[in-house]
Amino acid sequence: EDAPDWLGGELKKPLSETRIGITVLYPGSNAYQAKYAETAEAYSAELGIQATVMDPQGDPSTQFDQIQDMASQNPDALVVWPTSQNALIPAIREASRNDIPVITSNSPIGEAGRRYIAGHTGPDDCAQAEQSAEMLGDALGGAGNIVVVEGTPGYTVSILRKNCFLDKMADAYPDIEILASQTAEWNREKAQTLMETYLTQFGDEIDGVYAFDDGMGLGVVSALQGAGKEPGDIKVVTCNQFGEGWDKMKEGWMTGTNKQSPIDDAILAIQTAIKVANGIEVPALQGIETPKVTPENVDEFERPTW
Amino acid sequence: MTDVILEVRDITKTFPGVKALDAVSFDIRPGEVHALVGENGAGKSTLMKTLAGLHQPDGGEILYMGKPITVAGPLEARQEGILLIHQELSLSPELSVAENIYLGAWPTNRFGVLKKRELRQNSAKALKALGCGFGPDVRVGTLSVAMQQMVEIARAEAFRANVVIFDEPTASLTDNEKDQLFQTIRNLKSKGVGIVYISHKMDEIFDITDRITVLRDGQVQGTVDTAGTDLNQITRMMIGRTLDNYFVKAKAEFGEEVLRVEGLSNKGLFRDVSFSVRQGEVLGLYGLVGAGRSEVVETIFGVRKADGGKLWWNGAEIPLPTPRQSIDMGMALVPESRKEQGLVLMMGGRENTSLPHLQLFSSGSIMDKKKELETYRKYQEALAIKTTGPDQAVSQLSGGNQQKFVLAKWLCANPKLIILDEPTRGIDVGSKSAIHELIAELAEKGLAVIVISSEMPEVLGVSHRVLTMSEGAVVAAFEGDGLTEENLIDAVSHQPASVAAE
Amino acid sequence: MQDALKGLLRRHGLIVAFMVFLAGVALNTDAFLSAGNILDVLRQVSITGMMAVGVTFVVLTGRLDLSVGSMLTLLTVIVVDQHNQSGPLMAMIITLAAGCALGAINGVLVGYIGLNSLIVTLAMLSFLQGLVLFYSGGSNVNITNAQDTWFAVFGRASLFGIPVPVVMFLAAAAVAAFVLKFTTFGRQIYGVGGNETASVFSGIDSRRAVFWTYVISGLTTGLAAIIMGSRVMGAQNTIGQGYELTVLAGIILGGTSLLGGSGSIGRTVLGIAMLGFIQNGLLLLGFPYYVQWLVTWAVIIIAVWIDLGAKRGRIFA
Amino acid sequence: MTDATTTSSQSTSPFGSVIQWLLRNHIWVFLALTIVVFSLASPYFLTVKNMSNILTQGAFIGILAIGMTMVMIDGEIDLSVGAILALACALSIGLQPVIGSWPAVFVGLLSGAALGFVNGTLVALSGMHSFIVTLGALIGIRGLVFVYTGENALMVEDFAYTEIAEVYLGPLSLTAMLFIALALFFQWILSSTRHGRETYAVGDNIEAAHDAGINVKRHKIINFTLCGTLAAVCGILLSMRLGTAEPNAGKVWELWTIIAVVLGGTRLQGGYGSMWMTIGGVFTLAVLRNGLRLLNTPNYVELMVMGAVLILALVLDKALNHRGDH
Ligand SMILES: Nc1ncnc2c1ncn2[C@@H]1O[C@H](COP(=O)(O)OP(=O)(O)OP(=O)(O)O)[C@@H](O)[C@H]1O
Ligand SMILES: Nc1ncnc2c1ncn2[C@@H]1O[C@H](COP(=O)(O)OP(=O)(O)OP(=O)(O)O)[C@@H](O)[C@H]1O
Ligand SMILES: [Mg+2]
Ligand SMILES: [Mg+2]
Repeated sequence: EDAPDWLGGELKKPLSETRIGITVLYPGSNAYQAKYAETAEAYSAELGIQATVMDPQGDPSTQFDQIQDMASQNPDALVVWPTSQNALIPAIREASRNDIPVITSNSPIGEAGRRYIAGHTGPDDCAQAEQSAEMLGDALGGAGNIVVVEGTPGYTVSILRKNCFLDKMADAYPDIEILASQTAEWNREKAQTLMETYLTQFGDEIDGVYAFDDGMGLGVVSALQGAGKEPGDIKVVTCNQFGEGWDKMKEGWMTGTNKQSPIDDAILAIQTAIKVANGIEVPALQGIETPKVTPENVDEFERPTW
Repeated sequence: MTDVILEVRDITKTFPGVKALDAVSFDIRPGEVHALVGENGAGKSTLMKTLAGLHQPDGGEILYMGKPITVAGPLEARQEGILLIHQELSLSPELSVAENIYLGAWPTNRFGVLKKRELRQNSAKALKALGCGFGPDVRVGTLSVAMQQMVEIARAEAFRANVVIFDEPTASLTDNEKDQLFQTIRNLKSKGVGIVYISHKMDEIFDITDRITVLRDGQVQGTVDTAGTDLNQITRMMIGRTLDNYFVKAKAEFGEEVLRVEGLSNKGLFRDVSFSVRQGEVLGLYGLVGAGRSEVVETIFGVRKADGGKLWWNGAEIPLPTPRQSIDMGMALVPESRKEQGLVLMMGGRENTSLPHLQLFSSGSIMDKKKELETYRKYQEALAIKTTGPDQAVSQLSGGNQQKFVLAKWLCANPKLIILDEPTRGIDVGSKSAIHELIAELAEKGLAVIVISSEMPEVLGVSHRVLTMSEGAVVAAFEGDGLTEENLIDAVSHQPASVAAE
Repeated sequence: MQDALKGLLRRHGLIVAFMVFLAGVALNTDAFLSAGNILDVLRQVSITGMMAVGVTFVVLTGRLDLSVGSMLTLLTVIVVDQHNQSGPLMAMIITLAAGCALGAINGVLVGYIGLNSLIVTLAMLSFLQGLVLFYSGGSNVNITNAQDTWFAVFGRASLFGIPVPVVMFLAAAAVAAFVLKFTTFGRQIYGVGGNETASVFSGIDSRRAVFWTYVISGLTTGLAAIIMGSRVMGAQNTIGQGYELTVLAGIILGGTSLLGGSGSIGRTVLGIAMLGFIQNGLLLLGFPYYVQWLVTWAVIIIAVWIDLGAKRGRIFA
Repeated sequence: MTDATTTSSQSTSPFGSVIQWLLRNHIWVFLALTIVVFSLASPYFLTVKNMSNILTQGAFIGILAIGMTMVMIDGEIDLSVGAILALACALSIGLQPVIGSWPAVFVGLLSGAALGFVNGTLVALSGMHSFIVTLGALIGIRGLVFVYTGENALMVEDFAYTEIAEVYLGPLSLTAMLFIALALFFQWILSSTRHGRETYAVGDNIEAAHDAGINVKRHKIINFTLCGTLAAVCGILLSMRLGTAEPNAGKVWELWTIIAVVLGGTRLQGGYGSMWMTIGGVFTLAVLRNGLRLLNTPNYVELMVMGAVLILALVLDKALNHRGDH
């Protein structure tokens, strides 16, 4: 069988005999993850490999079980989108001790687990959060009051998108004050409720909003619309643009976000997994692009299908 | 050894709204069977529960072997040697016989580990002493009611009790089982155990007891030697009058047949029951508890499914109805258990009264509260029910007043047939005779009435005709001059060949 | 005077405590008792409130419905998806019908077959979560023409200055209160919850009554899904997760007994509103989000205990 | 054996008593059936490695289920076990830098016992239904977890901690061994100690138990405390497994636990059940989840199958045992 171009090496066994296990954060919870899971399945089918895609529903302990169950079937490689930075290290350690190469995708695993993985692929959540801080800081001209709408606390993504944003803000925009920061649990309706409360609480003091993802950003925009605000009155910055967010940006409601493609993300992960399955060296870290998206350049991007 | 094991002096116990015991004094001698009689609610069970540590008295003292004691709890009472065998079975069906005998007082080592062998052996010994036909390892839930009763009695043996209190022990026993129980009681008695025997069955009282104490409204009416008294004296002490002028019988003017049942059967409960009842007639159903009378009427009414049988209503054969259909036809069932089957306790009298006939108090499904209230008032006055208002939760009312609301709820739709299952259970003397008068009045108005009662005088007093049931079958029917105590007792105990039920 | 106060506390202790809480927050933040904020809170609780109205029927019969959260998710996904496919009107009809049908399944299992309601609705919770993922294929759904659909009315518009979802919630509560208080069906519900055996002896078909309470619960969940879909103009596969607990907490807080037979829609509205104001008040005071959970814990225990203690005339059991 | 589960049969023929036994323990038939089905469906199912996984994975819900069984036989319910687990997990990791590993584990254990005690005391003193009390606790204790962790996942400093639970005896992990040992121990408690028999007596007929002098309140407090403690044990084992304390750990596990216990056949209204049944229920659930994963069934199928199986179990139970309840 011919090795695909991207492989960069020889196939040890035919693709049709290659077995990969994939466990994705929580495809039920947002469009990005759903698209990722969908792509993973479609791309695996296209390549003709045997892939198992699992959904731990955001529960690290369930994901732990899934890694164990998949490892017991001796797959050629495992792809893990970790629900938790550290909780899966023992499971990954166990797999790697059984000579099953593991790559992590999308979210990195904690320091202590790095030596058990063959590589990491995916966007850099921290960089995205910093980008968001920059976009928001610049849009406000370096001064003003903002509120933050957080994801469900405790998860890797939430932690990175919070800490990196706050650090960047503190460093680069000391005159921007954070009035409040609360969770909306990745839930669009709860984000709307939270923003309504912020508006009551701070009224016109709010100049900008940072939401951890576009889904919650949309909830924020709904609240702004409900409060009779005009597009651009309050700058809304998020991470990771969705299709609807793209529309809202064109309407002027969104001030900044970044493009992150679940398709690229999933494909890169699977390609990397096939590489390690065939014993081909991969870089420790392979990123996917997450360019800033702002009203100025939004037309250069296609409307996301997720 | 004193000549008194246990003495109660001036014990008083008040529940919210009820003075259950009013300066009660009472004593138990070794080797005697002391009867405690009185109407429902007289305070018998309360007095005994006080002795057994389940209630703490408000005043007075208890002397045990001549020394004042406080019975802190049921466990203490049992360890002292005072054992109460409850009116309602007090067993855990999922546990074994042995574990039930020693319920809560299992033999254990210091760490609370059961000494299973000791438990089994001691229980087996106790069971053997009673001549029980089952072993200590059987799960109590699989035993018959009588066998379960024996498990409770085995506690007396197991705990070497000095005082054993039987609270209506024969309520669910057959004659054979009763004989066996009496043998047990005589055994205990010969060992010098003091026995308190509570029962509503006078024949038993005169059969087995040595002394009788009568309670009425929480007060002792007196203690007499069984040998020196008779039924009339005891009854008078209990209710303040003799029974002759106590019951009112409706005029015997009968109309059309309202209900006829043929061959009604319900597997395991009763079989082949046939009878009929006419307008203006009061039909009594007499039998010992467990004879299956309640099940028969519940099946006719439709809350139970029948296995077979035919039903005629006003002369036309109809399929066995659902409760809704029964009510709509004009049948009413005043059930046996007022708290479980009769009333929604947290509702007021008004809502309880209208519950079976919501369609009569509504137009287009919307309640007509005015009409509801009017009806409530009518019956509240007619039956002289004491309440603070139409919405006072019936749970707060006395038993008699509760029972009157059960009656009100069925009378307000003018039924053609009313079935009363133990209508006077737990009801005070005044109300009781009021209900008897009401029964007569209803019959004279042309209703067909079926009365179930375990009280023989009541059945004899109110009925024109009495069917006796035993073990799920109608065994005899009596009317006119045949309505005598001897006949009824004979019928339920000896089961003579079936007399024609018409 | 003192007696009057005692009586007031005993009968309306919950309301009094709530007023004290409101006053406390209001003293610390101006915004709290503004009309705008009050309407905001009411709008926010209108979804859980709507569901709670239906679930109250179930609880009054002495049963539980833990499936409403998952059902809300499914129905929101359905209403949004159908909106794109069949238009707003059909979408709403389909959603309400689906809600009733799902309720009917619960109703048959609990009412007619007589299975334990806790376990049945727990099983349903899991089953419906699966069904959502199956229906949506895992992805989010959005209303494509969000700008120009009249469907937006339910989540976003106002009627005489009062948000439409609040109007819907209060209207549903009023209808439900009327049904419970003034109709024969309502009387049957209280009868079955208060004493099922006695109700059966009174000719009430308790199985049928229980069945219909679940249908009602499904219906109000359908209405809640319409508000949700319209408010969010989209749906996530997790959007109703955990709502069953909020709904139940509100009902319990109101003082409706889980054993059935006592409670009312008014109490449920009060309980749900209290949860909303507590959450809002704590946020306005700047407490972290999860502190409201601690407060909810305390409030539930204290409120229910007081209620129970007042009923039995004694604090301790 | 003379415990409540096995003294049922009054029937005379050995065949009849086998049927009797099966009716009261149908979970084992169910478990055997699922094992057969999955063995035929997946070549990976009946491997030592996979069996070992099932035992370990089941053990977590299993340990919660032990406490839940005690509480449920009492006629009560504890919805707060998932939250208690999370707090114990967080404390046993979060306190390690301050007081060292084992003291931290001990504090975690204590926290579970204390919260269980609080639940039990509230139930006993207030007379509120335990559903309400523990629903409140489920919400509130999760709040405590977030307060303590400051919303972050706490990580152990020394990953050697995660090796503690990695002890294997053949295919049995330490966790699985602990579960089985605890289950057997509590089965012994139930069948052979005063407290165990009280548990049945209280759940079966609380009036009779009270009238027999059993201190029902104290008894219930003890069982809730046990349940809380076991939840903490589960949390600590989870902390060893994951090396991390997630503030969201154990979310909805109370539901899985209740499902496992009820699946086993323990009666929700109390008075009837055993650890044997719970072990059966726990492993049936674990086998189902594991088997469906091995068959690569989509997540939604797993959720739907779980719901359907549970209802099926209820219907079967109803049909077989004619136990009326609503
Ligand atoms: N726990 C209680 N709380 C309130 N009232 C009670 C309680 N127990 C008994 N009573 C009341 O005390 C009175 C005496 O009741 P008790 O049970 O002692 O009667 P009894 O003589 O045993 O009647 P019966 O023949 O029906 O068994 C009744 O009015 C009863 O309603
Ligand atoms: N206390 C009891 N506990 C359990 N089962 C009982 C009890 N009493 C009777 N039974 C059973 O119920 C069946 C019918 O009893 P039921 O009480 O309905 O008879 P009854 O003639 O109506 O007596 P009563 O109305 O005086 O109680 C019998 O088979 C009997 O074994
Ligand atoms: Mg009595
Ligand atoms: Mg009867």
